[in-house]
Amino acid sequence: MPDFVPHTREDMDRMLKFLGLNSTDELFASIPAAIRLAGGLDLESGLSEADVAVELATIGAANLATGTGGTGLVCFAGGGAYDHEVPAVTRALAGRSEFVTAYTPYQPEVAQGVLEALFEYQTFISRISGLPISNSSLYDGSAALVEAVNLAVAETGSSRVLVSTGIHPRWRSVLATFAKGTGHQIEAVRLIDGVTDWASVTGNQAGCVVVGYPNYVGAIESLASARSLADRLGALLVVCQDPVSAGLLKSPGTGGADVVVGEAQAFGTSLSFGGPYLGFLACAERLVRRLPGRLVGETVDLTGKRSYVTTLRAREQDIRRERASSNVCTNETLMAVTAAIQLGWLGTAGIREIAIAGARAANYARKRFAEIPEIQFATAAPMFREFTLRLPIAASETIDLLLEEGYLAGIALKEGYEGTDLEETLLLAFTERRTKEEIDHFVAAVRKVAVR
Amino acid sequence: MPDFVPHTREDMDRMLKFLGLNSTDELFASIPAAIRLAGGLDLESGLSEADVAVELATIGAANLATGTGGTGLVCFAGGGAYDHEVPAVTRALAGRSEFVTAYTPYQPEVAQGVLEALFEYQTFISRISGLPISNSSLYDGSAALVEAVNLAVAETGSSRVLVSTGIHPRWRSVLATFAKGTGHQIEAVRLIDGVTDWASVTGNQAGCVVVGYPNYVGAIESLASARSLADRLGALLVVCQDPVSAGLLKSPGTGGADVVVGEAQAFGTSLSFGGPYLGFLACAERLVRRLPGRLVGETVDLTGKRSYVTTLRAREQDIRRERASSNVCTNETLMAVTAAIQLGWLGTAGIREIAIAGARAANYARKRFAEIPEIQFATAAPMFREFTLRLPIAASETIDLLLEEGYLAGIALKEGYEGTDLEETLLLAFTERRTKEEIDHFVAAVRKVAVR
Amino acid sequence: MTQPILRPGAGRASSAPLVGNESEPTLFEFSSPGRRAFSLRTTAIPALRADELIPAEHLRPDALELAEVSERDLVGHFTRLAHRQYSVDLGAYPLGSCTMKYNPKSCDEAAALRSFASVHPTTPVHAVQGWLQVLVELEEALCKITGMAAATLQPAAGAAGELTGLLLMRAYHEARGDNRTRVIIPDSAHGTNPASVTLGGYEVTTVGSDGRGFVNVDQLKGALGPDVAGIMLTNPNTLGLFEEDIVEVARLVHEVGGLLYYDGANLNPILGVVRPGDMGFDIVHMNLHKTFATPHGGGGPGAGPVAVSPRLADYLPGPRPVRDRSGSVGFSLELPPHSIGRVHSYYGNALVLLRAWTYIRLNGADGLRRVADMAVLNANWLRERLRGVYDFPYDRPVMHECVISVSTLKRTTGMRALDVAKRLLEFGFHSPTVYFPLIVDEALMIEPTETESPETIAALADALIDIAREAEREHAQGTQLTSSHAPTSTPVQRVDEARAARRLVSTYDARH
Amino acid sequence: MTQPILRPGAGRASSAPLVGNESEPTLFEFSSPGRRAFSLRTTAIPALRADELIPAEHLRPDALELAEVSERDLVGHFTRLAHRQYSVDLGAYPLGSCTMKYNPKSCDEAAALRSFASVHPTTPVHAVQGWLQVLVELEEALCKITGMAAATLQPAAGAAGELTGLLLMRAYHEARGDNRTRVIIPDSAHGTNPASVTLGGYEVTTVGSDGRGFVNVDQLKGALGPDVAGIMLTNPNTLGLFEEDIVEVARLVHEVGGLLYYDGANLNPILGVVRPGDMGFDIVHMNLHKTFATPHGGGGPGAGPVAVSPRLADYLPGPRPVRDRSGSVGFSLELPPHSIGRVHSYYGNALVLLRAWTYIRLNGADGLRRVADMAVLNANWLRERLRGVYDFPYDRPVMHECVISVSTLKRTTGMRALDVAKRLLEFGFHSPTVYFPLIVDEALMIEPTETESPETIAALADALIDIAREAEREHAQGTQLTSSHAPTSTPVQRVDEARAARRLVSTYDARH
Ligand SMILES: Cc1ncc(COP(=O)(O)O)c(C=O)c1O
Ligand SMILES: Cc1ncc(COP(=O)(O)O)c(C=O)c1O
Repeated sequence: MPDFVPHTREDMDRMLKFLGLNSTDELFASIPAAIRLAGGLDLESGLSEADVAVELATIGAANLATGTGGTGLVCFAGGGAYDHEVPAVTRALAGRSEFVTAYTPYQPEVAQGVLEALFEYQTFISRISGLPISNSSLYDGSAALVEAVNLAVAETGSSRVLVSTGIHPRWRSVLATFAKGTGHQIEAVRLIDGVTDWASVTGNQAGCVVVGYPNYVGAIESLASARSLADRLGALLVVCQDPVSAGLLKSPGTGGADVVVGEAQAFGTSLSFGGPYLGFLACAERLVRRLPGRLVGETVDLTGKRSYVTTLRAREQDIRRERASSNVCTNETLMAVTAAIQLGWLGTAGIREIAIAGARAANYARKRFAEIPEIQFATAAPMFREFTLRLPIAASETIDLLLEEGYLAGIALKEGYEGTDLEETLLLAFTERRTKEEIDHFVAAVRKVAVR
Repeated sequence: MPDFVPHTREDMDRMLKFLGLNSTDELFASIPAAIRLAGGLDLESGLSEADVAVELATIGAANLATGTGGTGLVCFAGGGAYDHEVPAVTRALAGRSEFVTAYTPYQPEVAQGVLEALFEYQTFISRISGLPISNSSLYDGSAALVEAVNLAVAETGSSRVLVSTGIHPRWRSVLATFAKGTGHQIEAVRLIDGVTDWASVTGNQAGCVVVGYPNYVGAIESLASARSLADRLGALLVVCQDPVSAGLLKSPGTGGADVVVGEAQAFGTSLSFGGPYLGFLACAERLVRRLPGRLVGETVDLTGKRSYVTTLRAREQDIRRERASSNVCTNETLMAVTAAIQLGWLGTAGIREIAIAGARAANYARKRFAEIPEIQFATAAPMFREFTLRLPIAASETIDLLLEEGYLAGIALKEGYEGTDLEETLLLAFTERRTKEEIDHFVAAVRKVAVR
Repeated sequence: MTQPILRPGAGRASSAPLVGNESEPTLFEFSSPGRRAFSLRTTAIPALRADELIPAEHLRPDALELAEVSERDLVGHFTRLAHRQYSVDLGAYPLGSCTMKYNPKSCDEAAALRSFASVHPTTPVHAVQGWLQVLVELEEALCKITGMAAATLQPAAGAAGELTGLLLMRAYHEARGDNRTRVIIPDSAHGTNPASVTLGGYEVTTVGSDGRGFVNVDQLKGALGPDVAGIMLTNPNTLGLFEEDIVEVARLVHEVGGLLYYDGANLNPILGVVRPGDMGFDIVHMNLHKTFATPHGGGGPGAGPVAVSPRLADYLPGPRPVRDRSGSVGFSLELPPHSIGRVHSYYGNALVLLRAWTYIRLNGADGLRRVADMAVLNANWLRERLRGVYDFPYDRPVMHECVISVSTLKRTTGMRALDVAKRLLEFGFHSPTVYFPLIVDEALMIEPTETESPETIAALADALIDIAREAEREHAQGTQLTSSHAPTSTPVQRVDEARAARRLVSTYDARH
Repeated sequence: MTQPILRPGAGRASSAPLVGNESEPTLFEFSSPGRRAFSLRTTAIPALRADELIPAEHLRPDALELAEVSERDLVGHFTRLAHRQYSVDLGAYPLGSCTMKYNPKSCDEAAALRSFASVHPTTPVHAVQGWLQVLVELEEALCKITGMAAATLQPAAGAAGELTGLLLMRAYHEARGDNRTRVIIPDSAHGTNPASVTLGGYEVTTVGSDGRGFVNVDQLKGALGPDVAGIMLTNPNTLGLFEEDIVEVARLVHEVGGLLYYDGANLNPILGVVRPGDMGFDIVHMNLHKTFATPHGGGGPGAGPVAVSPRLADYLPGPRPVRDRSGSVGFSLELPPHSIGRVHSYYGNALVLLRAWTYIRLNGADGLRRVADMAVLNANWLRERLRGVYDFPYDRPVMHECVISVSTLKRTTGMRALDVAKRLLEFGFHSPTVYFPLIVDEALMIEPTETESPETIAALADALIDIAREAEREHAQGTQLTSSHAPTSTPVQRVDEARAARRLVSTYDARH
């Protein structure tokens, strides 16, 4: 068993003696004997690092990981979790122990590294969202959405929340769960041909309107119509953005969003079985005092040297307690630093390149699928890099069958689409990592299993 | 194609203009036109990082790497290249870019990191070898042997070199190659039952006597007899030590060695298909001015603060040129730093533990093999953690057959043992990474393929 | 030292922190049009123009400008930033309530394993049996450690765990038609507790501490009633003291039908010693990123699983990984009958959970108990060395951390807790947590953790003593306290926090 | 800054370089009996005692004492050491003749691939086809780059390559019964060249340089004769100048039956521009660790392949990987008919070779040519900015590096090349190579490499100019030169080299 505790027997004895104690048990004298654990934990004994590595290799072999031809499943699944390129340089820099083993930058004098990286992250997110203020991370896309809705409700005083069904169905689930505490009234607004039917909304007030851009089923929604609905209802417009799309599409900020949130796993974080990911949240200047989470600001030190520090701290739970704008404390800083590195790697040309490469791959695949008469597209709305297919067999069955062919063949729409025409359609996503050869073989494989 | 050169078109133009040039071709005006390469290099175009990663994964799949059950070949091969435990901490620390991307510590003011780590490495090697002086690395075991022999010849003035056949056969080959330049007369001294037959040596002078400890075929040689031969011949005693054995065996320094050399790959360096490895060389105090390679010494800075610096530099090629003690310049510093980390991880208890674990595994396997009447041991000499088997079929065939069973079944003795009774015997090596289960299955597999 | 005479443009080059204390320019200042670091796979897909792919009205008219730097400058920049960042790997980090222990490097390698890290979260259940095994085994281990019946691994951090726990409390009461409105919290509680209570739709009732530093049981009795949904307690509390009346407190809360919530953010001192379940708690959240080997990453990620007693198990978030009962696969997903729903898009912060699994496997029962023993020994040993130098507001043996006060020194010398913290940086240690818990004046909350050696703890104590003596000496001499303007040897000196808030510049674009 | 008052014992704790400039104690000073970091596999092998395994007379009587530290202290120690170490990743490193370029991080990942890194070197040929493919393809690429016929990848560094090349030279001559005794080397040669010549069993004949900085052809003619085995040249030479008379030199040497050896340690400037083979060279060694993406590792490892013209191919070390002609496997091993034998135990520094293969794949023909173009552009641009400030001893356009001199400044101000180098550290740059080549007085040999941006080069030039101006100003004012005792802001100041040699302490044990 490895021992991560340095104390030798002599150390222990010497220290106990200094404290006037005879045993470590006496350290716990303040704990009533009746409730102390007799007999120790019911866990196995510790194993060596090598033993655990062998064990993990065995357990890991029972997972089908994504990869490129031969090395893993070729991934056509997305839905907020994308198979993007992560270069060695991102791994090397984000893995530096100074970033990995630091705490929240409470002492700016010795935390300029993390602070400046977060300042850069905030700048990137501000540009991507088209809004001037970005916090320095939230848990993931769903958490960012929840925070945005809380912010909007607090700002408008109205707890009516209109959520497009084009929002990630699991994020809608999470929103519904937390609404049980806050008491927000969440109303789902249906999709017609992949696009939100805002016209179906009645009433004349609301706290916020939430739309996806592009939405979960791949369609590029009109922000203008969401904006005018929000205006009519006195609501804030919250846009859930696929941040990769910003390489090609107008930014939600210019489209009238008050708050932009989303999942930024695409920027340097591995698929990770769903976490840790990176929620981002940007907002208009006037909303900054309601911003959830940490915010880094530029300032100077005693000598006038440029420095960074967490700022507007009075919003936060440790100071404002029950009246804080959010309860968030630990966030996803390391992923935000990772994103800053990855966005630095991509740069101006790279973000456009991965955006257009995804769009081209989707466009190419769509043309190939269009050649198969038995397969239909579930929507005709303009898309960015995702689309949905209606197949002769259920989407979930298709996915199971294609695992054996070496593909993660997308996501079967179910949860959140029960009873709609999208149920059991197959949502496909494309990134710059998909090649023509992979797509050609994939289309053939889909035909083989689904068209019988 | 990735571009590791930062210059933009505008940068280039601006810089060329400053130089009064119109094109980059003009930078090369001093190269006679007749010999300039027309048409560029006959190589393919560059590929992206991702493309190359995919290609390397494919090429790598054509290698059978070592590993533990299921993940690779279970390794019973040694012969200077051992499958020892390398913990995550060694990889993490030795991989720090400050160590990896530094040059030789020419400016000690900004190189205390590498210098202090090498000082620690030298201390470790000195204790392992039992001699007071260690240099800060050589290419590998064979290079260290060559340097030791050169040192001994220079010191004694005699170029007669007596080398036990128990020395690594490939190191003997390398020694023979370089002797063509130096003109040393290398004489091989035969083994009898695995142990050097020093009695067969005639004559009354020599420059050095070279013995393995333990030797290549696993036997623990008597240093006393080698020492008395050296004394008789006025030669230096050079011992090739398996440094792992120092956890259990007497150090060669106390056994009378003047110079101790060896391969220290065992301390934190992966098998690496044979390189880069780590040659070490330690010597007696009186020989320090003949020491090949860099040496780090302790000193103080202007303010009296403890500091480290490369020292006795006048031995080296950049200062002494054709009269230098060696031509070595670039060495294996990163592996020496790795070894310092790994030896820090092992510590006093760990070095003993890996030594005895290897010895126990070898002992256990030997007992298991002893149960198979068709299999004999090639020598009866006391062993540390390696021994040789004589099988009903050739060792090389055994190895080929066992690859398919998931084993790297040792090394077939050929080169360097032609015509001896050891030819086509199987040399097996054991480390702390071999389990009882692996050995049991291995013995059964050997019986299956070799005893028919 | 003589300051090198750097020209303005030189900031764009490679000023290294090792050999100077210049600011590191932002990535944007390194940017030069056309420079690039990225390269992508060769796909052979037809290179259609953007307007052939997407209707022109959706396309952005301009480029999205990020930064244009070479891989070399990217590496130089972030390496130099890293050299401006203190971290556990560099030295002791005794931030109270943060458990900044050393985390084994093998856990980093576990989290980097491709067979875990490259798995898409929607991969069908039968293709992620390895992952589900890890999650189920971790849940089981956490239940054994806390003495609870079942757990959810979904919450992404402690605060998310708290809110999840409060929603479980709410679901439990609502299921019995019981509409309760208040949750009790002691005044020493961590800030996330009251913030979570509000988000859980409850009102906070604060109870004070008694002279011993424990929940004031009399005040508690007064605060309890049929409208109390529950109480949130940290035990050991944020003073580092074990709530000795816990059994009584549990009885009182349960008597009025309330539930007991255990803020287990700092589980270090109770590992194998005592279990929240045995204290009477119904709900426990844990910060795996403190106790179980996830380095803090400069502020995250974390993982805040919530374990519950049997009567709350049916409300847990779901779907959740379980040992399959059908027998066709080893592990499957199950939605608890009265689940409150999802609190995370997928399974929680999976790679953090994998680290925790690995850490528990490495340590085992004995190792975890040793963590508790030495964490508590270190804290008490450190504290005892400071006796007579700093104030001990609640002077009792502590658990994993101690809270001392600079009150007297402030009165006698003018030195504040903040000054001590800042001065300590120059001795090569990170500062303790300052001004928390709120009930201690000029508080320094020190958590040495079990991974620091006695030599390190002794040096830390010596440094704190030196700082006190220095202030006394300087005050006696009538000179300005060194600590009042420390640190001066750090990459930057004390920063102007007020200015940062007054003139908010939170992006590079806002700078101009 | 005010120095923190550290007690002696505090050195054992976590003093961090970020926040102080204390020495870092050695690992031995952190050692405490019984502490440990290691853990090993559970093997279930009977735990016999040492004397049951090995005859007692061979067993050491005492324990081999290394150090006894926790994993935490190990990490703290080496992380703090790393923070005392300048590196390319931190900033520009313009050491002449060392090609301290930035190396792509993807090459690090290539070298860490288990399918390459975990292969035992004695694994049978048919089970290492991937490795052999890489080696053969690399050999082919290097031959194309140098214009040679075949190569050995065995030599572990440049110096080993030189000696290998000289043994090839010897074998070639000896095969023709031709016993030659001398090898010619210019006075500007790198120190390894003469040292290797001696080890190759030859005598060194030095020829001087002419006024242009080139090999003095007249002297060369005088030195040539039938006893000359060959000449070793660096081209561009160590002044950074291309030997314009190379074709004539080659003719002269070949005329007397000698061979031309090309020291290709610095191949950067000729990639895709000109090939040693086309210049008339017979033998070329390359330093893959300079040109082809192996970071220097603080002094190694490297790889020094040697490529040769057709007439020398049969003498190459072996066995060597080749494309198999039998067809049963793709690649096999072959011993050249007149092989000089092994110069390395296995295949050379294989993981370094894999990095080089990767780097060449990434760059391709165009990328490599761009390396040459920008390496040369940077060197010339830098040099031109320094005109008038430093001396230009051989004032001609240079290739990848330039050698300037501090001669005049030394005369006028007293500042030496060493002072400039030391002062430059405080500007955030590593120093150039000093006092080499030997034929230039007060030499600074500067190689910016292609991976540094113009902004960085400009800042470097500015710093060098500032240093000169500072010295002039200070000299005029009659004050002590700042550069004469620089650097003062580094982890240590100028060290006492004489003392290190006088009182040799090269191990911790020698300290006492
Ligand atoms: C006592 C206590 N409770 C709750 C939390 C909140 O946990 P987290 O930061 O993971 O949200 C913390 C950590 O900061 C804490 O120390
Ligand atoms: C010109 C020249 N030749 C030879 C060498 C020797 O190469 P190595 O250090 O790899 O032995 C070097 C490198 O230092 C060099 O610069």
